[in-house]
Amino acid sequence: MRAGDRELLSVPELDVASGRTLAVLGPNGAGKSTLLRALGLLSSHRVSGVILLDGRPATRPLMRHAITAVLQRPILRRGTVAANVISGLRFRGMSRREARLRAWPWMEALGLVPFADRDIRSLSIGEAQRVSITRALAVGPKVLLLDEPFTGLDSTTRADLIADLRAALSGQPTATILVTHDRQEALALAEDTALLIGGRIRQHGPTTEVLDHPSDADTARLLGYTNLLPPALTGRTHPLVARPEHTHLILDPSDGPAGQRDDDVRPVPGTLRRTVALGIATRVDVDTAGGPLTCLHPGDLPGTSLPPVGGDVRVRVRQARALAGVDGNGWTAGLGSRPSAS
Amino acid sequence: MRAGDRELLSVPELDVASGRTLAVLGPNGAGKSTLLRALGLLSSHRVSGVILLDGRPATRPLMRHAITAVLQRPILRRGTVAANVISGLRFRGMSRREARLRAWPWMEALGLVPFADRDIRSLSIGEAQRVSITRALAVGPKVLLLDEPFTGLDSTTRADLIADLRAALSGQPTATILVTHDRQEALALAEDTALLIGGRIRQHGPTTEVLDHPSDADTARLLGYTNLLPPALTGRTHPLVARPEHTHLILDPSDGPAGQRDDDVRPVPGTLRRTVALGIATRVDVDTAGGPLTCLHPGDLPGTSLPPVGGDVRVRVRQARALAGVDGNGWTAGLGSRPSAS
Amino acid sequence: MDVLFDGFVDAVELLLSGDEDSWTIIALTLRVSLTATAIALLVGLPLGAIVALARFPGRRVLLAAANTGMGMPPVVVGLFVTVLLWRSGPLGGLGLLYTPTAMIVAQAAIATPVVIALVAAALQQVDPDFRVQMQALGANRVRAFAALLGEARLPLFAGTMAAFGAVVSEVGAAQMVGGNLVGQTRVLTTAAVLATSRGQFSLAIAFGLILLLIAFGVNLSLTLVQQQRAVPR
Amino acid sequence: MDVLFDGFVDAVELLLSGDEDSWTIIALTLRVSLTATAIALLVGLPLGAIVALARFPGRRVLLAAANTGMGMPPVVVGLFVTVLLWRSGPLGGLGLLYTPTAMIVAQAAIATPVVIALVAAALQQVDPDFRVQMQALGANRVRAFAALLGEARLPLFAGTMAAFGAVVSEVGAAQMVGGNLVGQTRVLTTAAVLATSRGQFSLAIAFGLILLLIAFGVNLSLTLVQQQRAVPR
Amino acid sequence: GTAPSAGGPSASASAASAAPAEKSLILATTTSTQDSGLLDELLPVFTRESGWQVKTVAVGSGQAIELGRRGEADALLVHSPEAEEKFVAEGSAGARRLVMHNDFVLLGPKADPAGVRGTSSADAMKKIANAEAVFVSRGDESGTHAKEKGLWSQAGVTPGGSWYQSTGQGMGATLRVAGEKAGYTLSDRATYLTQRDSLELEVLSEGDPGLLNVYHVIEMTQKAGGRVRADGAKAFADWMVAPATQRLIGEFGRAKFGQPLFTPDAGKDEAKLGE
Ligand SMILES: Nc1ncnc2c1ncn2[C@@H]1O[C@H](COP(=O)(O)OP(=O)(O)OP(=O)(O)O)[C@@H](O)[C@H]1O
Ligand SMILES: Nc1ncnc2c1ncn2[C@@H]1O[C@H](COP(=O)(O)OP(=O)(O)OP(=O)(O)O)[C@@H](O)[C@H]1O
Ligand SMILES: [Mg+2]
Ligand SMILES: [Mg+2]
Repeated sequence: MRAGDRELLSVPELDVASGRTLAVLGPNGAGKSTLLRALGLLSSHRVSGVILLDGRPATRPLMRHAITAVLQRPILRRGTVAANVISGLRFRGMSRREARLRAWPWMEALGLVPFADRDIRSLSIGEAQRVSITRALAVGPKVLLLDEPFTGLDSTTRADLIADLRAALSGQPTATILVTHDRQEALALAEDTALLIGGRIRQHGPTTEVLDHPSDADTARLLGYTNLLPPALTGRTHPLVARPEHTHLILDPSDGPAGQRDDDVRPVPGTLRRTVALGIATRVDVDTAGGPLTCLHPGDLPGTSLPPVGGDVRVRVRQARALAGVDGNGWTAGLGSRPSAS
Repeated sequence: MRAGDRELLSVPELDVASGRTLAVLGPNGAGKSTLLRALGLLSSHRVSGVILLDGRPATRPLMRHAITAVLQRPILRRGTVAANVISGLRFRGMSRREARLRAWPWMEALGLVPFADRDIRSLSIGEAQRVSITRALAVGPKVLLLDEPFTGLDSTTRADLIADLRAALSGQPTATILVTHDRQEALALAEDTALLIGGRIRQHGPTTEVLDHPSDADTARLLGYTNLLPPALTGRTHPLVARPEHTHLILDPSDGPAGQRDDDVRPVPGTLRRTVALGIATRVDVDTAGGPLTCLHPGDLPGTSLPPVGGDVRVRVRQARALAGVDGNGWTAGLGSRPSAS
Repeated sequence: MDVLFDGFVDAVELLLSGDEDSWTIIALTLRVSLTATAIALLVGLPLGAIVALARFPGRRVLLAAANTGMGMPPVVVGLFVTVLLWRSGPLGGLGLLYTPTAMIVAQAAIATPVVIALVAAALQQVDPDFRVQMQALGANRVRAFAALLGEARLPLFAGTMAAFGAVVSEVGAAQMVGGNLVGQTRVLTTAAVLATSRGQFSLAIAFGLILLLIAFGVNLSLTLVQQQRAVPR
Repeated sequence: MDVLFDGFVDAVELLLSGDEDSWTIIALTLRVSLTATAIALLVGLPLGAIVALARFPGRRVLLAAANTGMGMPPVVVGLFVTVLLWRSGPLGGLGLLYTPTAMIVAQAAIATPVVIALVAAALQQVDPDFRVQMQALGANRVRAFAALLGEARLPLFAGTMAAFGAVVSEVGAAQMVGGNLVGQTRVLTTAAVLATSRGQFSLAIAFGLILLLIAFGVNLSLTLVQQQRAVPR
Repeated sequence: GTAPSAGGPSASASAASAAPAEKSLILATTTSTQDSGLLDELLPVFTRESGWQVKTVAVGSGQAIELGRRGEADALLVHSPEAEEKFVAEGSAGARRLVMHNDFVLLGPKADPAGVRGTSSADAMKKIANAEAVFVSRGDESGTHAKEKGLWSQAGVTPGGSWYQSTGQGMGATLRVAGEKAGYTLSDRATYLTQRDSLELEVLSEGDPGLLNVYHVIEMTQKAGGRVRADGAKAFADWMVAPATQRLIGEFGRAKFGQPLFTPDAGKDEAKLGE
């Protein structure tokens, strides 16, 4: 898939069985939305390759009938909320009355009933997003394409909607593809997950497996294992990755090798770059010989217990995971440059 | 503040000291964006009341000079990323060269450097959001208004940005108002938090306190205490609220009063409405005499251990909090109607 | 200045007197201009949409041509059409010269580029993802296009009004291909010109005022339609 | 049909011969039409912006009036202006009748409603939050407005071209207030009309073709400007 | 084709220096004098000799006289004698002097369905009416239209019905309508000659003394309006009837059409014209 002479996306194969949900995770600009559009034959870019629908190559009319998509931005038609919500059904030739009946439960689920006759121009963005989701869900399509559908929803609505959606989808022959940045959403909704980085699928498999077993530095970073420990630093044969939550400064000098568990790595020396108090947690950025590390300490670290910026510190890493075959290059560059307050 | 003859917002008082950050939390349509615009004198609705800036009533030119806002949707000008990023500084009369210099660290922090000369029409939405944030941060204003700035960013970028922002803001005389749906963001960035519901500020105080001590049913729901236990159900004098994570079915009949802690409530009887498997957790909705309850069990609950839908169950609630002076009415209605799969 | 006042009085008189001639003229003006506008819309809407939405080489040139077409002098259009319809011309056999049909043809030719250019501008202004989202909801090409038109209807109406304004106010082509024959092809503009050349200035102004009244009426109707909900509940 | 061909040949000849007269006519056409368009923009842009952006009672009526103004017959505008500029008229002392200035006035009057209506349509089509966001970045009114114009420049250019097209192709007002004086107020359209009434059809067509050429040139320049980046790096 | 104006460099050169307050006068004239190209020939000479700029407004005779009446024109060159006389009688106009004449011709299709070829004009009109053959009238209160109405009343016919069509336009346009509709029409000879090539019309009746088309120049005075340039008007009128100018008029068109388009008449007795 190309735009001009840039290759945006190169996906050799990807399939979703009906009744199942596939989550697509990837950093900004990975090509998630592009992929979703390509799969729905909605793209205006040049797409090479075939999309199979029920095993047969999909034509636009077939596809149009099968899919509904929630694009990343809520794009509504001028008019009322109700008119928008039923428009997917109306496009499929349903009468207005029937469409309203079909859409009603979803309008209730997303709390849109009091808005039914409101002009869409007066909606808040979260409300517009709800309309956009409702409009797609009301159709009950064969293939449901969701592009970050829950962004902008308040957390209670989001939690309820995830449960409703899961309940609605299970047992239905709907194949769902969910683009998201939120690992929790992927876990809650999707049996399978694909990791998309730079237009390529790096990993694909059952969600729990994929989310916990990054295969290279990029996927590790995507999955929250933002600390990369090259072999030089740890003495292991493979690079290790760890979450900031599991990376801590060794504050008490006596707190040495004691209590070390099996998966622990020997403490890494470095210099403290900055500390940021984040309310419930304190983030400490440390520069090591193998690149920067981020530590996340729960609670407020009292300033006194911390060495000064530039001081020497040691970092303990727990629950690190090994990566097979990776060179840490692009990686270090990716994290290297943060502004030191402007 | 009114639109037509609807009252959108009614806020008696709200202040943010320079150097401090106020988080505004509220459900969709609470009026958060409206409030933010009103504070920045950016609203086209009728606003009555005064906005004080440094203690003096703010005029539009004064305000214009003092604030920068990131609106909820990224609204960019036609042109390149770089041109957009410097436009806030250019509006303030800075030369192009100087503006680029000032904006550069932020462009690096948000990973926009490779995009500098890209036409904004080719950006992904997350990328556009980054441009919008960078553009505002580059200005380094007295008052920073952020309307859900981190939606659409991938989680790694978001975590890094939150740390960068916190580091950049601390020690600066910037007063920041952050609208968000995410309690974690509020905790990480804001000393104070205001809860806005239905256009009114229900609670306002230090973030940790506000987030953990809901004062009424609405704020409880907003803060994730979605289970409301009216006095009739618990025998207490005040209604109680609890998070779904702390609300569980009693699956083992022997699992009775044993291990009951002080803050525990006596088990509540009800009928099971539905179970939803959410990957890492299982959500169980139960109807009780006092309204519906949501239980969230970690892991997959084996179907066999659950009673059938409609069967009698008992629910144990832990870490419940008491609400002072609330009637559970609107509340129950708010949760009552979910579609039973369409 | 008394001429202007007299013109106003004359206009009222013309309208009230129920003078058969002036009503014939008004009716013909409406018939010719509305038909021409309708034809221009019929031709220009799809073309404008193609220019705005499709991607093909030469798109820009076409757009520039349409923009140029807006500057096509009606006199020249009239002359072209006249030459075509002359008895010695290729379409002479139809005997259309000096009939309302000929005027409609000429005025439609004048209005079509206006419609193309303004339709293209109107449609390009809508969110490019709008059509994608409509198709992603199951709309086929036609329905997605209809939804797009509904979305852009404000500037589309402005374009329609511009086209109608261009033809109803135009005199060069109307005069040349219509011939300004009494009771057959005399419209308000040509009547105004005739009144002027007879030195009946206030009558000319009266015709002009009536024309404005008509244009206002048509615009009012269009504005009312425009303000209606496109998506009924 | 040979008339059309002859017209083409004549047009080439007129342009190549370096005939001083035709160049005078072309220069005057450009001067009058461009100046009139510029004035119309100067007047119509702020008015159109107000109609589009401000909120005041009677906004809709004003918009409808502007839309109606697009249908104002040039002949009638010409007559109005003539009556104003008559020696006996209120502005008679200026002695402007039958001068290019008078033509510019009349044509600006014709183009202004076109500009107002199309500017309003263009600006209304931009995201209403755009101006808010610009102000929220510290833009004062003027800068925010400039940014808005940059944002809407595609339809704004289309509107400008429509206005230019309306005046450059117009003949009724040009003839009436200009008088079609050789070397003084003769423009391409009035020259074409004169040629027609002299029976010199191919000459008339030649003038028309030259006019189209000019319109195309102007549109091409505008299109080039339009395609330029508004926000330079 | 030919260039539209024979004005030459003098016209455009002096145009540049023309300031409205200077020696500049407005001439309201009929379209025929401009359409035939006569004024393009004469006016530059006048400007060169007298220093007066002339703004020619070529309009119908009706409008020309109306402009004179309102003081919006300084001199009139028109050919609608009855209306002129009425107008002069109103008193705001100055001298009215005979300048030149040509004649009207009755034109019709070659087939001549009404059979008017060679008949006198009044007879011809009667025949046309009886045959209900298409007759195209200018209907614009011009001199030609006035003459045509005169002929109808001479013939004792009140024209009307679908065969009688009125264009309300100038001579050129009316000729074309008549040509296309294969109808009869009345035209001045000058316009007919200039457009003969593109028309399928022939001269069917000519030479009647009643078919003369007489042009007068009328000076306006300040009585019509305070801003009337009576001096310019007088200079123009005097120049028009001057012998040298009359010679120019007599020569005009001879080269191109083989015959002059106008006959100079200054100083002649109007009643004896055409004899
Ligand atoms: N012109 C209007 N007329 C009526 N209601 C309006 C108008 N404009 C906004 N509203 C309503 O005001 C409420 C507040 O809107 P606002 O955009 O401030 O919500 P919000 O708290 O930012 O929500 P979100 O989380 O979805 O962004 C919404 O319910 C919205 O529908
Ligand atoms: N026409 C284009 N020309 C060049 N690059 C393009 C074009 N369209 C999109 N891109 C680029 O393709 C990449 C993928 O875009 P896409 O919208 O699919 O990202 P995404 O994964 O959905 O990101 P996000 O999380 O921000 O939504 C982005 O880097 C984007 O800038
Ligand atoms: Mg995306
Ligand atoms: Mg909001």
